[in-house]
Amino acid sequence: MSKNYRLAEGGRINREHTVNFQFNGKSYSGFAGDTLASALLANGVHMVGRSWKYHRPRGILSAGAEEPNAIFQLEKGKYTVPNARGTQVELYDNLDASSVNCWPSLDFDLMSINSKFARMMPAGFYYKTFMWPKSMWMKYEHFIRKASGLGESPRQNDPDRYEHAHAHCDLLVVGGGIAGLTAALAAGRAGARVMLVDEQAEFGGLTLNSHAQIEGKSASQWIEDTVAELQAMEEVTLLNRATAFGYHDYNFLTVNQRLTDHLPLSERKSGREKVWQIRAHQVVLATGAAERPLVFANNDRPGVMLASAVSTYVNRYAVKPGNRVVIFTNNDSAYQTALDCKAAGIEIAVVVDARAQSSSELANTVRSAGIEVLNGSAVVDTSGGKHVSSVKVMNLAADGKSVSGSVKNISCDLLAVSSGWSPVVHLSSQSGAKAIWNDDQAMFLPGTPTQAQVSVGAANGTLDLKNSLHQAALAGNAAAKACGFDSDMAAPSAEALASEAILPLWQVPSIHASGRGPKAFVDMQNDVGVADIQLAAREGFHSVEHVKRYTAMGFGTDQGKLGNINGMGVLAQTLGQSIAETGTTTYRPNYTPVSFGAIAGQNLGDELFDPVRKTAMHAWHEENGAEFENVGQWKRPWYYPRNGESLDEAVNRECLATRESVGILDASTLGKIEVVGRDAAKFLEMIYTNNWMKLEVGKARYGFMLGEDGMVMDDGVTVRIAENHFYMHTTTGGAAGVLAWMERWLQTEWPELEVFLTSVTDHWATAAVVGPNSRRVVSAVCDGIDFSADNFKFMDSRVGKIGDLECRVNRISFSGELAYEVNVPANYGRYMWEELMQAGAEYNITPYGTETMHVLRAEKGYVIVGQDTDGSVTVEDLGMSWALSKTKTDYIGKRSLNRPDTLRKDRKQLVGLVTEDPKTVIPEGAQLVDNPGAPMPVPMAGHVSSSYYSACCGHSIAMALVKGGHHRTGETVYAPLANDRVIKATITDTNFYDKEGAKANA
Amino acid sequence: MPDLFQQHSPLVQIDFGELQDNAPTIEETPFLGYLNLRGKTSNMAFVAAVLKVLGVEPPTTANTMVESGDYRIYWLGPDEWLVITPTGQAGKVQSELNAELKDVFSSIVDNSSGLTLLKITGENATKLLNRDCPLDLHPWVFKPGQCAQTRFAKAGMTIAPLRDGSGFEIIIRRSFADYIGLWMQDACVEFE
Amino acid sequence: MSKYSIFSLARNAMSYHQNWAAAWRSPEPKQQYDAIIIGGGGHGLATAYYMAKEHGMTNIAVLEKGWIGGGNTGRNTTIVRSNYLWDESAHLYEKSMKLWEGLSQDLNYNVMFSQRGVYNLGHTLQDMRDIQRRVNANRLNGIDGHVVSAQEIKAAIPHINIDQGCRYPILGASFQPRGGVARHDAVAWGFARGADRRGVDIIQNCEVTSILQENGMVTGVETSRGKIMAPKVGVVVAGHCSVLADMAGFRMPIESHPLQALVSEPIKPILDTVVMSNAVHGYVSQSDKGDLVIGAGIDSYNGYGQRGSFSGIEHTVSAIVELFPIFSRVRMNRQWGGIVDTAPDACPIIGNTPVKGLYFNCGWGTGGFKATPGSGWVFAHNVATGEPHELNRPFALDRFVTGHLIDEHGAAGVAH
Amino acid sequence: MLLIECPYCGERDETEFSYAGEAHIARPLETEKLNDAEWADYLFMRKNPKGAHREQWLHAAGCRRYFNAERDTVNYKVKSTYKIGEQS
Ligand SMILES: Cc1cc2nc3c(=O)[nH]c(=O)nc-3n(C[C@H](O)[C@H](O)[C@H](O)COP(=O)(O)OP(=O)(O)OC[C@H]3O[C@@H](n4cnc5c(N)ncnc54)[C@H](O)[C@@H]3O)c2cc1C
Ligand SMILES: NC(=O)c1ccc[n+]([C@@H]2O[C@H](COP(=O)([O-])OP(=O)(O)OC[C@H]3O[C@@H](n4cnc5c(N)ncnc54)[C@H](O)[C@@H]3O)[C@@H](O)[C@H]2O)c1
Ligand SMILES: Cc1cc2nc3c(=O)[nH]c(=O)nc-3n(C[C@H](O)[C@H](O)[C@H](O)COP(=O)(O)O)c2cc1C
Ligand SMILES: [Zn+2]
Repeated sequence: MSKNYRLAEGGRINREHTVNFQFNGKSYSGFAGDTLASALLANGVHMVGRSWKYHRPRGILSAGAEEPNAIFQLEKGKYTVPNARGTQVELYDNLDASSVNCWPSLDFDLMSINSKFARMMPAGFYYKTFMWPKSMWMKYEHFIRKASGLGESPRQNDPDRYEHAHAHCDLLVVGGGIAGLTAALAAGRAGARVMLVDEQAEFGGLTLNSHAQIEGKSASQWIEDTVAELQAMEEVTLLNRATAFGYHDYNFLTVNQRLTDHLPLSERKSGREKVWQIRAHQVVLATGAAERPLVFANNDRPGVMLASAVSTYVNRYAVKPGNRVVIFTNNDSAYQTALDCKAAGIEIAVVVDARAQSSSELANTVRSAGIEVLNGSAVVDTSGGKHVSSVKVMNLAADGKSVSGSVKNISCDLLAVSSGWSPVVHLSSQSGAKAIWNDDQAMFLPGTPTQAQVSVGAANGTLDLKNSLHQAALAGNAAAKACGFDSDMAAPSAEALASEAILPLWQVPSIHASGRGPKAFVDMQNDVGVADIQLAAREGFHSVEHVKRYTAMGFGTDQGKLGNINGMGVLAQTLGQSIAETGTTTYRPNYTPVSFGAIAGQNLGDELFDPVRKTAMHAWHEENGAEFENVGQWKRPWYYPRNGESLDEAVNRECLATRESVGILDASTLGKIEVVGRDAAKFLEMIYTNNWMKLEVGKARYGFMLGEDGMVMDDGVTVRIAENHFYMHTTTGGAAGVLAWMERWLQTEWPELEVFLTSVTDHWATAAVVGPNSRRVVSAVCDGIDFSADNFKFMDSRVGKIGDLECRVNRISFSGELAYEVNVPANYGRYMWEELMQAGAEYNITPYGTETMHVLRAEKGYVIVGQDTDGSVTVEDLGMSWALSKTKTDYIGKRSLNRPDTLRKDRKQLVGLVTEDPKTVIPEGAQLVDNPGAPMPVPMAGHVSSSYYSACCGHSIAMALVKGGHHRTGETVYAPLANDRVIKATITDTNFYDKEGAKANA
Repeated sequence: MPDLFQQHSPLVQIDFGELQDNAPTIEETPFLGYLNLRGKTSNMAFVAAVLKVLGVEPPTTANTMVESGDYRIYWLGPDEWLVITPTGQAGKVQSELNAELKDVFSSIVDNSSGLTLLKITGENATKLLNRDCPLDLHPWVFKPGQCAQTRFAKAGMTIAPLRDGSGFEIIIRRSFADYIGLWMQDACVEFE
Repeated sequence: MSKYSIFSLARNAMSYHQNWAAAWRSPEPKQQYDAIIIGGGGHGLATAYYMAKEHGMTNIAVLEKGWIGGGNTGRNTTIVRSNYLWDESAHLYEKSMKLWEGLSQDLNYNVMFSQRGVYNLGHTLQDMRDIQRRVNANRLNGIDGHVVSAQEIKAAIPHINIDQGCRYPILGASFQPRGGVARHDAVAWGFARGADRRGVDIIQNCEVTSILQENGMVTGVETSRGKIMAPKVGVVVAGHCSVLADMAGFRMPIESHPLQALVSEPIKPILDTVVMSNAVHGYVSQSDKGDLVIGAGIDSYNGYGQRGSFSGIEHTVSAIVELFPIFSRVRMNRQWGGIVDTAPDACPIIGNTPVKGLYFNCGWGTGGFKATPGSGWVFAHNVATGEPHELNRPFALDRFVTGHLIDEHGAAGVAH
Repeated sequence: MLLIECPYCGERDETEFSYAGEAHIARPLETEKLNDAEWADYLFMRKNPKGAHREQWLHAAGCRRYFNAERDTVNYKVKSTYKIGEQS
C-alpha cells in the first residue's frame, strides 16, 4: 500500500529490528533508529499536517528541533502528548501518531476553506473586526478559540513520574556534535569534571551524516571512539536525549533528559523525564547551526525540504525523500546534498543557485558528476496539490532584487532548499550575549559573553570541520585551565574545505505585484507570509518586536527557529534598513518545549507538594479519627467526630465537655523561641508593646508584636524562665517569620545587645489541658509541682516531672478556663499525651481541635491574629490598649500609632455581635451595614471576622471590626447576605462568657 | 532518665526497610542528644568553657565539624554550633556547660527532640541527595570534616560526609522529618 | 483614516491590503507640547487618549523609550477583574471594568476583551473567610461576584482537581463572571491609534533622561531625542517610576521586582475561564491562540532585568499541575519576566507630586493591566485639571505619611 | 538563578536565601522626634535604583545570618557581599 523509499543499504538504522507504528490510523513500519519523520518518509508520506491559520497541507521540512510543520499528537488516553515534533520522536513499537489541527481528516480538512478566505485574514485582522454587534463578541470568540491551538491536552492524569537533579561541574558542554565532543575530550583528558549533553539519542550531531575523515578515520568511527573514551572517564558525565532548555544567570542551566519516551509504552516505567539544574564553572556551547529555508511562492508545499535534512534522511536514515530532486540554494552547502542524493540514486533535476557563479571545489565536483547547475537563478513558485510536482525557475538579478526571463517548469517530487545557516545562538543569547549580525556570513553570531561561556563550531558560525575541531579543542583546554587543570590537547586533525560566499536572499522576488500572488511563507507554523510582514510595516509596526506580536511570527512551538531570521531580513528590506538595525526578537527559555510534569518533578501530591509538618501526637490524632486543618504547613486536628457527628455536633460536644469537665488540645505547633542573654528583657521591650523588665521569674505574660507600620503582626505568651532567659510563644503560622524578624533587629540594628535566639518549636510537644477538672488531671500526671490555686496561679510557670521525665507546665489559658499547658521533649510527646488521656479518663477528658479552640477563645473575646486582624488593625482597634505600654519611649511600631490615620476615631474597631435570633450564626466574612436598604454602593460599617454558635452561651456569638465600634455598643447593625437574607445584630463587647474571669483564676 | 521505649522518633510512621535494589541505604539514628550552643569565640572564657566540658574548642572555620570523644560539634554559624551527644546525655552536658558559662554571654538550648539524624549510604547516596539539594556534594569539594546547612526539597537540613566515604549523615527537623522521609522513599523508585 | 470594520477589511482585501494607513504616525518630536506623558505602556497611552477625548487636550506627546506596549503591558497575563476588597480600590477597578466593557467599540479596535469569568480559589478556612468578606463587600459596592463551592467549581471547570485529600484541597472560590482576559498588545495599539487619531504624537525610541524644573515647577524633559518642553508632565513608567522620581528629586515607596510568566504550547480549547489560587500559588487561563498563560508571584529581589529565577518557574508550574494534573504532559513553551512596581499596600499611587505640574501614576505592581482604561481615565483628569479625580484621590502619595494605606495584599494576593 | 556568596558559608544557591530589602536604612534613634513625613521616609521610601543596589539578604537555610550585598539590579551580578557593620 505505502511506497518504499528505504535505501537498500546504509544509514544508522537497525534493519534487524522492524518497528510497526500507526499514523492517522494506518499501519506502517520502519526500523529501530528511525525517527517518526524518517519512518514516514520511508513510507512515502510527506504531508503530515495542516497549518495553523489557513490549514494548508504541510510536510516534513527539517530533521531536527527546528521543525515547524511535522507536529503530531502521540498516543491516546493517558499517554497522549500534544505537539510532538516528528523529527525528534524516536520510533518505537506500536507508536501511534496522528496529525493535529485538521478535521475530519488530514486529507480532507474542512477548515482548509480558510485558505480561500486568506485575503480576508491578513495579519492582525482580528483587531479590525468582530466588534459589532458588541454582544456577539463572546460568540465570535468561541469560534476563534475552536480554530486555535494545535494538539489536544490529555484528559486523564499523567501515569508517569518525573525527577529532578542538581549537578555541578567544571565544564558543561551543550551539544555533542564533533565540536562538543572535542571540547569535552580536551577538558576530560585534563581531569576536569565535565558534563556533555545532547538532545539526540546519539552523539555526533550533523557529522553523523558526513563522509569526512577525522584523525585519519571516518567521522563516525572517530565519534564512536571519542564517545567511548569520554564514557570511560570517571569525572565525565554524558547525557543523551538531554536538551539544555534554559541558560540563566550564574552559569545555571536547565537540561531536560527524556528517559523513556523512546520506549514502547509497555516497557516504560519509573521516571519519564529528568530536569537537571546544573551550575557550571565554564560552559561551551556547541549547539550547531540550523539551515534556513528559502522564501518564495508556495514554498510550504509538502516535498519542499531543507537541503541538509535531505542529506540527513539519505545518509543517516537511509531514506530517499524523493525520486527526483531540484536543489535550490544561495550557498555552497547544498552542493553536498546533491552529491549525497546522487550517491543514493536520487535523480537530480538541477541545482538552482541564486549566485551568478559557483566555482568552489564542492560545486565543481557536483558539475563534474554530471549534475546541471543553473547559476543566477531562482525557484519562484511550486506546483502540485498536496505534494510538490514541479517548480518554476527564472533568472535572478545579481543583487537578488528581481527576476526576469522565461519561466522554466521543472518537474520533481522533492525540492531541497538552503538559504544559508543560522548558528544556534539561543542559549548564548539567553545567557546575556546579544547576538551580532555578520554581513559576510549572513548570519547572527554569538555575542560577547557576559558569563563564563563560549560558542564553538557551527554554533559559532564555523561551518568547516577543521576549524570547528580547532576551536573546540582550544575552548576545552581553556575551560579546563580556568578550573585549574593543565590542558593542552591538540585539535583532532581534519581537512580544510574552502567555500564560496553566500548571496543573502531573504525572499525570492515575486513575479506578482506587492501583496498579490501566492503566499510565500516565512513562519510556516503560524502561517506568516512575506505579505503579512510588509503589511505590519505599512501599518506602523516597525519594531521587530511589534512585527512579531502583530503577525505571530516566531510564536509557535518552534519559536521561529527556521523562520525568524528570514522574517527579519524581509522586514529590514521592507523598511530599507540593515538587519543589524532591525535586530532580533528576544531569545528566551525554553529552547524546545518541556513537559510541565518534568518541571514540577516530584513536588506534587498530598505528601510532597509542600511539606506536611506533623506533631509528635499526629499518629494518635489519626488513630482517634481526627479531621485535620491546614495551618501554615502544619496539620492540626480540626475536630474529632464521633459516630458520624457533623462538625457542628462535634464542636458543641467538645466545647461543653471542656467547659464542664476537661478537654485536651495539641498545642505543639505554636512557635517557640528561647530568648537568652543579659539584654533579653531589654530586647523584648522593643519587640513587644508592653513591659517586660519587671516580669518575675516563673511568670508569663501575653504580648503583641507590631510591624513598624504599627499594625498587629503576631501575639503570644512569653514566660520568664530565668532572669536572662525567656521562652516565647508565637502563632503557628507566624513562627518562622517572627524568628527572622527578631534576628534581623538583633543582627542588623542592635548587635550590641547580648541576646541569643533559638527556635525550639520542634523540640517541645505541648498539650493544653483545659477545663475545671484540668487541675485534677495534670496533678495526677505531673509530680513535683504544687498545683494548689494559691501556689500555682494564673500565668505562672513551673517545672515538674512525669515519671522520670522533666516537664514544664504553664498555667495559661486561651479559653477562659482553668488550664495548664504541659510541655515535654517531643520524643515523649505521645507518651505524655497518653498519660494525660489516661489520667483524664475519669473526667471524660475530651480531645478537641482547632475549631473548638476557636469557639472557646471567641467566647472570651480573644483574638486570632490573621483572622480578627488583617494587617490593617492596631492593638487599640482591638480594644486592647492595656497591652500598650504607657511608660516606654519606644518599641517597634510605636511611632506609627501617632500618625493621623491611626488616630482617627472612625477606625474599624473590634466589637462583639449578638444576633436577634440566638440560633442564627452570621457567616464569617459578612459585611455589616447600618442601612440595608441604602442604594448601591451601600456604605459598609464593618465586617464579621469570627462567628460561631456557642453551645456554652446558648446563642451565637460573633466578633466584628466596625467603624467607630467601640462607641457603638448597643446599636444595631445588619449583615446583608448573598441570598438576600439580612441578619440583624446588636453590638456588644467581645467577652461573652464568664466576664469576671472567675474560671480562669479558679 | 525516663524509659527510652517511651520515646517516639519523628520517623515512626516511615519504614526505610524495603527500598529498591539500588537505592542507597537510609537509616535513622534516633534519640541522639542535640544542643544548640551560642557564644562569641572572641571571648576566651567561652572558648575555654567549651573546651573544658567538651574537650575541644568550638570550630571557627565555617562549614566544618570536630569530634571529641562521644561528642560532635558542627559549625552552624559564626556564633552558633550544634553539639551532638550520645542518647540521654544532652541534659548532663547542658548542665555542665551552663555551670561553666554562668557568667559568660552564651546560650545552650536542648533541642534533642527537635532533630533527628539519617545516614544515607551506598553508591547512589549523592544522587539521592542531589535530587533536590543544590549543594555540590562531590568529594573534591565536600570532604569528611566538613558540614553544611542547606536544604533538601522544601525543608532544611544539616549535612556532613561520613568519614569512611560511604555516604552522608543528615540532620533534619522533627516536624519535617516525615516529609523528607516520604520524599526520599518516593525518589528511590528511580534506583531499581 | 478609515474606520476598522468587516467592510473596510473586505474593501482593503480587494486592494490586497496595500492601502491601510499606519495605525499611528511616527512623528518627529516637537519642541513644545501642552503636556507630555512619559511611558508608552497601556496606562500612558490610555492617559493620552482620555486627555484628548475627555479633556480636549490634543497637543500632547507620549514618549516611549522603546516600542509602545513593550513594558509590562506587553508581558502580562491579561487578567481583568474588579473584585477588590476595599471601597477605594473597588470603585477604581470597577470604573475600569465599565470602560473595558465598551472599549473595543470606543477605540474602534478589537481588544478581544473576553468576559469568561475569574475564579479565585480558597484552600484554607481563612481563605474562605477572606473570600466571603471580599465578595460581600463587592456585592454591596455593586460589583458582581459570588462564592462557589468546590462542586460548583468542578462543574464549571471539569479538569480541575478538587480531591479533598490533596495537599491544599480546593474548598471553594469567589467567582466574578464579568472578569476575564483581553489581548494585551491590542490594548496598547488600540489606545495608541485612538490617541494618534486625535492628534497625540506617539514618539518611540525616545528615552527621558532628565526632568526639567524651574522654581519647583516642571518645564519639560531631556530625552535621547533632544529637549522637549511642556508645563505638564505625567509619568507612567511602571517599573521605572523610581528612576524617574530620582530624576525629579524625590523618592517613591516603590520597589521594582521581576515578575515572571510562561506559556504552554498551543493546545485545543480546554480551559475557558480564568483560575487563580493564592495558597497553591499560581494562576492560569488559555489564550485565544491556545496557549495556557500562567503566572504566580514576584521574585523576592529588586530587579530591572525582565527575567527572574528558575526556582520561581518551578514552583509556579508545580502549582498548576497540582491544580490541573492533566496538564502534566502539556509542555511549557516560553517564559519571560516584567518589571513590576510594588507598593507597600499593593495599591497604585496616582496623583500630584512635590514638583508642580509633575504627576505620577505607578505602583500598579502585579495587577495593573486590568486597570489600564480606568487608570488612564482618572489620570487624564488629574493631569488635565491639576487635581485628582474623586476616584484617585485616595491613592495619593501622602497616604504613606498619614498612614491611610489601602491594604489589598489579600485581594491582590497572587500576582495577577 | 543567583549564586550568592554568604560572607560566612561561601557561595550558595539563591534558594537558600531570603531577600530582605534595601540595606543601610538605620532605624531612627528617637522615633518620637520625627514628623510624619520623616517617619514615612524611614518606613516606606526606597532608593530602588536601576543599577548598583546595596541590599540585605538572610542565609535562611544556612547560617541564619543577615548580611549585605552590592548587586546590580539590571544584570543581577553580585559585586560583593559583606557582613553587617562592615563596609564593602
Ligand atoms: C508577568 C506579569 C503578569 C501580569 N499579570 C497581570 C494580570 O494578569 N492582570 C493585571 O491586571 N495586571 C498584570 N500585570 C501587571 C500589569 O502588566 C501592569 O500593571 C500594567 O501593564 C502596567 O502598565 P503601564 O502602562 O503602567 O506600564 P508599562 O506597560 O510597563 O509601561 C511603561 C512604559 O514606560 C516606558 N519607560 C520607562 N522609562 C522610560 C523613560 N525614561 N522614558 C520613556 N519611557 C520610559 C517603558 O519602556 C514602558 O513601555 C502583570 C505584570 C507582569 C510583569
Ligand atoms: N558546510 C556547511 O555549511 C555546514 C553547516 C553546518 C555545519 N557544518 C559542519 O557540521 C559540523 C558541526 O559540528 P558542530 O558540532 O558544531 O554542530 P552539530 O550540528 O553537529 O552538533 C550540534 C549538536 O548540538 C545538539 N544541540 C543543539 N542544541 C542543543 C541543546 N539546546 N541541548 C542539547 N543539545 C543540543 C544537537 O543535537 C547536535 O547534536 C562542523 O563540522 C561544521 O563544519 C557545515
Ligand atoms: C498573554 C501572553 C501570551 C503569550 N503567548 C505566547 C505564545 O503563544 N507563544 C510565544 O512564543 N510567546 C508568547 N508570549 C510571550 C512573548 O513571546 C514574549 O515573551 C513576552 O511578550 C515578553 O517579551 P520578550 O520575551 O520579548 O521580552 C505571550 C505573552 C503574553 C503576555
Ligand atoms: Zn551563611
